[in-house]
Amino acid sequence: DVKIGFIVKQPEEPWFQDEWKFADEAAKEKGFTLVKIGAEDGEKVQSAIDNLGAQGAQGFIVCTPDVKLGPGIIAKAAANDLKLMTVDDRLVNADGSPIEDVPHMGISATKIGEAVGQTIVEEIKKRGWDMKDVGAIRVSYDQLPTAVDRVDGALSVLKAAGFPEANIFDAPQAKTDTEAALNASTVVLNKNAGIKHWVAVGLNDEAVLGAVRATESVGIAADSMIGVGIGGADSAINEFKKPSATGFFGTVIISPKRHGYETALNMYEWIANGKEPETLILTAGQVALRDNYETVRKDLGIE
Amino acid sequence: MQDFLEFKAISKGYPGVQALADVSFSVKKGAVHGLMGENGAGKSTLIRVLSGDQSADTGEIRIDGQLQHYRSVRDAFDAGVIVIHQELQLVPELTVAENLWLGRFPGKAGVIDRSRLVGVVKEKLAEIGIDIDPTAKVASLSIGERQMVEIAKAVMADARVIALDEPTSSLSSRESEILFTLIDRLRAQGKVILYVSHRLDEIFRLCDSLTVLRDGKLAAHHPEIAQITREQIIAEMVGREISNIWGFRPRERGAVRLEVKDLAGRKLRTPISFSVRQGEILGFFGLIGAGRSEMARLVYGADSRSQGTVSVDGATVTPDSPPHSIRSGIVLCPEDRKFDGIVQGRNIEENMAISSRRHFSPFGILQPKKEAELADRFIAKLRVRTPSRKQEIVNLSGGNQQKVILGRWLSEQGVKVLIIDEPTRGIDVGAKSEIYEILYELAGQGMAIVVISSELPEVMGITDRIMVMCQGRVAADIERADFDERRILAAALPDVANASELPNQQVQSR
Amino acid sequence: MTSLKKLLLGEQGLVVIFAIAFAIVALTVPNFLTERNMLGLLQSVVTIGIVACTMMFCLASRDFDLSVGSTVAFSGMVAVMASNASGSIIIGLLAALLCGGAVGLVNGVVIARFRINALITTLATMQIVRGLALIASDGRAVGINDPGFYQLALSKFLGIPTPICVMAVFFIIFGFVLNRTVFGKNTLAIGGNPEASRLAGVNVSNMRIWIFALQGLVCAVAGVLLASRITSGQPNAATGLELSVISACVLGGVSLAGGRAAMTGVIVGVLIMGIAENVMNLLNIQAFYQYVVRGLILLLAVLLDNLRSAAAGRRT
Amino acid sequence: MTSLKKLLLGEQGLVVIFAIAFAIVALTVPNFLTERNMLGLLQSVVTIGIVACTMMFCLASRDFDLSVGSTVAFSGMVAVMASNASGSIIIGLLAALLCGGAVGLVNGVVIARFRINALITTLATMQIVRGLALIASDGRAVGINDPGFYQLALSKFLGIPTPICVMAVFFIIFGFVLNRTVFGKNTLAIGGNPEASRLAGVNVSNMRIWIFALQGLVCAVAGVLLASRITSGQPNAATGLELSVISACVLGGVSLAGGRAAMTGVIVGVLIMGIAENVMNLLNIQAFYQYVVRGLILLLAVLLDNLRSAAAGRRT
Ligand SMILES: Nc1ncnc2c1ncn2[C@@H]1O[C@H](COP(=O)(O)OP(=O)(O)OP(=O)(O)O)[C@@H](O)[C@H]1O
Ligand SMILES: Nc1ncnc2c1ncn2[C@@H]1O[C@H](COP(=O)(O)OP(=O)(O)OP(=O)(O)O)[C@@H](O)[C@H]1O
Ligand SMILES: [Mg+2]
Ligand SMILES: [Mg+2]
Repeated sequence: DVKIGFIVKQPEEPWFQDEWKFADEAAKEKGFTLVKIGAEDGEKVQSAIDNLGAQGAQGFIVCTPDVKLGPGIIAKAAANDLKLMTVDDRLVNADGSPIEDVPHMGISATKIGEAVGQTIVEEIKKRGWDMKDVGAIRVSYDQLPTAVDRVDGALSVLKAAGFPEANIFDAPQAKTDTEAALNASTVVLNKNAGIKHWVAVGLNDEAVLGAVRATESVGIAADSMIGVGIGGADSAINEFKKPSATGFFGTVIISPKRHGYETALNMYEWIANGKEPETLILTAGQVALRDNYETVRKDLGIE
Repeated sequence: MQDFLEFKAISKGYPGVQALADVSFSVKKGAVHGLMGENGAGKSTLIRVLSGDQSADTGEIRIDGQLQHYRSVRDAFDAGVIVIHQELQLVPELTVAENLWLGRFPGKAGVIDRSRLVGVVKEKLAEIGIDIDPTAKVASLSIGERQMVEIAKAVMADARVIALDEPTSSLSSRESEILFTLIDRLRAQGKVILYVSHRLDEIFRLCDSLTVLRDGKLAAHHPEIAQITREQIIAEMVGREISNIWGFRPRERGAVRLEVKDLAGRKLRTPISFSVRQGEILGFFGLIGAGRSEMARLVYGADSRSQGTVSVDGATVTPDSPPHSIRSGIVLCPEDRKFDGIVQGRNIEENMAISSRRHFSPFGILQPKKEAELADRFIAKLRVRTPSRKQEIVNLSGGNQQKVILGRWLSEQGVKVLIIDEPTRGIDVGAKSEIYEILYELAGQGMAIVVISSELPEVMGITDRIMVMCQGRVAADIERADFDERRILAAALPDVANASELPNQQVQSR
Repeated sequence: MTSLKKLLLGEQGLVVIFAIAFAIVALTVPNFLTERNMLGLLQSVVTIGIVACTMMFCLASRDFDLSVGSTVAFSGMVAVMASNASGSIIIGLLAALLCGGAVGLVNGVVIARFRINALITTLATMQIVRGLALIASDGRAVGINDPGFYQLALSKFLGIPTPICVMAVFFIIFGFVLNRTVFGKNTLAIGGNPEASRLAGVNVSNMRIWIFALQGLVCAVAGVLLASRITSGQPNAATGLELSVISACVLGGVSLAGGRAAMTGVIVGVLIMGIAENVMNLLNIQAFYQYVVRGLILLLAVLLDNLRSAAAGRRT
Repeated sequence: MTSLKKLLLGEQGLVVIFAIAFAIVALTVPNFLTERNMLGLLQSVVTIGIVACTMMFCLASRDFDLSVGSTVAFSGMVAVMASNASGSIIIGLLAALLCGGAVGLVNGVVIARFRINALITTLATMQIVRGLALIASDGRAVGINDPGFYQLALSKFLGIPTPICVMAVFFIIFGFVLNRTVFGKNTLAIGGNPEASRLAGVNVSNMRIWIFALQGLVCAVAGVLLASRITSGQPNAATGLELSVISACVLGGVSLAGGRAAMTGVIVGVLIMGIAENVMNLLNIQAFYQYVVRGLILLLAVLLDNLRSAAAGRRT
């Protein structure tokens, strides 16, 4: 019988919970065993792979805590005679070039960021704000490369649309939770009390939410704030469900369904029927707003 | 008068030790009852059982005819029992007043009544003649003062039974007198007092009746103290006769070994100079707070010096730190065994070998056999009562701990100067004479020995020369031929008129 | 000693040093001393400040609590879920207090009755409680249905946001409890010398249980306020809170060896932590350098305090 | 006492309990007792195991080191960057040892000479060193150029992967140092009573500096092995390592109050941590429940050990 491992970097995150959930669906359909392991750092990934090998799994899918772990993961997988696929984040070599021969399904962090930026730019124009009067909060968590790529992607679109660089303010989070983002954003808002309109970008929904909460606490009205998050899980949906609109304007939903279900299925096919998966599948994020998030989610096959 | 406090067939065992075995005796109301015995005989254990801190394996306690079933210290307190333990039980971070009220703070609804807190303590301290500020933090007091605070606990609560476990071991004669007057007063009020001490003088001075314990068993019970002699008690305790505890033997004195010149430090501002010859035993006497321990710590380098030099056999010891002193041949056996002496969590063997092991550990690698030999030798020599050398030191009785610390320094090699601060604090008569023997032997080999003691008979009994300290200065330097109790005491007592003119008063700087 | 030196090195030395540092920052950092920034700063330390009140007791009694972060997250979750389910904010609040208190009680009982090392026990409950929070919510943030709940954090009292007021009230209450009540003195006594306290008839194990239970309750309050501020219960909230709170306390002169604590010190410690973050963000210091600066400030603050107590000749 | 009871509650009780638990796990959990799994398990505890060796000394001398995780990450980074730059693995190794040792030395000097609380000092260096690692690498992992570097981790000695051998050698060395050398005995003495040890001629502050410096060096070794295993230097590696290592030590009977430590205990503690993780993954326990189980195992292990020492009548 077939046994497939699914290793993710942040098991507590709703995103990975969903990936696992959809992978489980595939397992039920095809009747294979799915072993889910959380591995927060390089060392844990190593032991997780050993563990899978010991259990007699034939292959595994991994979302690595760091793309530079590539050579190590490949070596470990080979040592344990396991087939390897990656999801979300693509492995790279020591020199930073992607490792092409490991099948990968993912979405580029920069692309997601750009979708965020695009949404914000459009909404600024719609509201008729002058870019010079708008401040941007960059809720940053720079020790996480994905976070840097996402945020920079968003800001590059803003800048290209003529957003003045001087109006972008860094709000470094000490941790990746809402409270930290809230505290950091509050400082930015208080430092620039003169600016009336704000936009916010961040690593995920929680980070942008922090910025939105900060505007509320200093008394900036919801229609003077455009926050666009990334993720589209419950944190974002809770915002949309609130009786009146908040500064949390929208979110870029990325679908855990394909990432979870399809990768698991492909791995199964590879093991059971020797059908090699495509080496690169890129999925897209979709923007969801307060009034259309339910349809977007249905489109993506979530719920 | 009837028996007020009764112990019936009390037994208590620890792993490897039967601390108490079938002990029964009783004490009358309004009596001070002495409790004696060698180190480890079970005195403190009996008192702990009385205080509710430990429960006896078998046996019962009756107070005023009533059987006591207490399970905690609190229950014992409610039954009218208060105990002053052998080791100081104070919280250094709290004030004197707070320590005295601890466990039963005055006030309503959990809010402390601060005026009563300080007021009552002030009254009681004044009443018994203790001059300590109730709002001072205990951490800022000297050991002697702490002991007085501990004793003040006895009068804070209105207890029926008061037990004192070696209360005078860190007191000098003046403070002891205060305690004795206090005990006389309590006796007059009809309290029952259990009094543990190794000092026979005190026992005869205070007690109405006496019990002697030996190896956890009742060795003798004397309802009337007037009918027995010292020799009899010693024999009952130790199981052999000791005719003369001091056993002083004069020796040849050689060249100067230890030379201290103009030594001063933060707690001892007046510079001190003295020297000790080979084979000489020099005594330091003084009241509590006279600065003897501070002097010793400065010589040893335990505290840093502000000026002065120390030299051994003409070679100056630098810098001033314990490892350097030890290498130059100076060792110090400290006075406060709990904080400066024993290493908790370690066994007897390790506590003894801690310093001397470097002599027989090539490249820092231990030789367990040699350590074991050393430990066994000194356990036997100092008569340490323990099931084995592997016993953790905290499980030893107070006096036995002191012996282990002594063993640590007596086993050190290449010692030229031995400074012992209160060498026999809490040590039984039998072991005391052994220790004096060892001191004479070491001196006979040419060592220079400095003995600090608050017991006048002891300093007069074993030293060749006495330096009397008073308020941080040397007040007198007396040769054995001129020893005179009154002269020594007079020198030790601060002259109030002169003292106010002194630039640096230890007492005020506190 | 000159009088300046006396002031600096005296009992209130930390406060004086802090006041000087505050004045320097206020004069040199633009936008620092504005009403908005001050309120923002105070709001950012609400969680740390509230939890530090009871952590002070915990440390003063020679204990240690690593589970506070998890408890804050868990009770925040419970408050949101219970109030969503029942439709009543009060019930949500009570449920949170109940859960927080229960966690604290379990900590206390395990530590005091079964005599298990506090570090290990609270490290274990830290994980267990975080696990429960994740299980209860399936790892997802839970939104608040009743807008009245987030008014808790947005409402003001005399112009000052409610969370800040709550923190101030806690400071006052626990300052009083520490210095003026039997509970406070017994806590210090237990920390200073557990053996002596026991022999004096203080019920040491009950005291410890109470302190932990109180800590749990206070964490619940902090958790409810946090949930209200971020308008949702988040199972991942407040990670690492324990170390921040303990640092704030130690900065404020609370001794890890027990027996020494003062409310003013803890307040100053909490503020130092908040100001450091705030100023670094105001000055736009890069994220990676912030780590270094944070560490240096921590070192500097204790170093100053140590110089002070060394000069005061206090035995440590 | 029957002889079974004696065995369980004796000095080696923890080891016996562990052996029983191991046997049960081996019999009930499929795939557990295979050579592959055993080697995988041992590799997974290499970092914790190596660092625990010196952490044991640190705790035994009544100190505390929170900076180990950062130091491991930092020295791993340094090793990779230096060997990439110089083209020589040896130079990378030396650079890592130098940096690790330097961090430890700074900790030691600040703690022992300036008498600053160890918790705060190492909390500060933990942040500073993590910051340095992030600054040096700009927050991104640095790949290894020379494949010889990852051979370090992949190579085998007598069929056993080198990292495991290194760990075993460390266990033996430090076990010997603790029990059979003056250094070890002095460490324990300092932990038991620092003042008494000082008066007994132990150079307490030098000893503490040495212990911290040693800890830094050992962290560097762990960092190099880790970098080699994960084939890159990662500035975010080994976060939270400090708590795992301290838990493993405390589980193994090392007293946080100082003065008590044993190498066998620490090894058992490390293995318990590793086995718990391993078995949970083998049994496919859900991530959220893993938190709870991890906490419960921690509690259970100390509880058992406590029952043992209570029965042995040891005074705590
Ligand atoms: N917790 C314990 N564990 C093991 N043995 C103990 C413990 N407490 C006391 N003992 C032993 O019980 C015996 C009696 O001790 P105790 O303290 O009562 O002696 P003591 O008569 O007070 O002696 P001293 O004059 O030295 O104070 C000693 O042998 C001691 O080692
Ligand atoms: N903890 C302390 N803090 C500040 N000063 C102290 C402290 N302990 C002692 N002193 C000072 O040192 C002086 C001497 O103290 P101490 O009572 O130990 O003297 P001593 O001569 O050794 O007496 P004894 O040996 O009988 O205890 C005191 O007068 C006091 O001023
Ligand atoms: Mg005794
Ligand atoms: Mg003295």
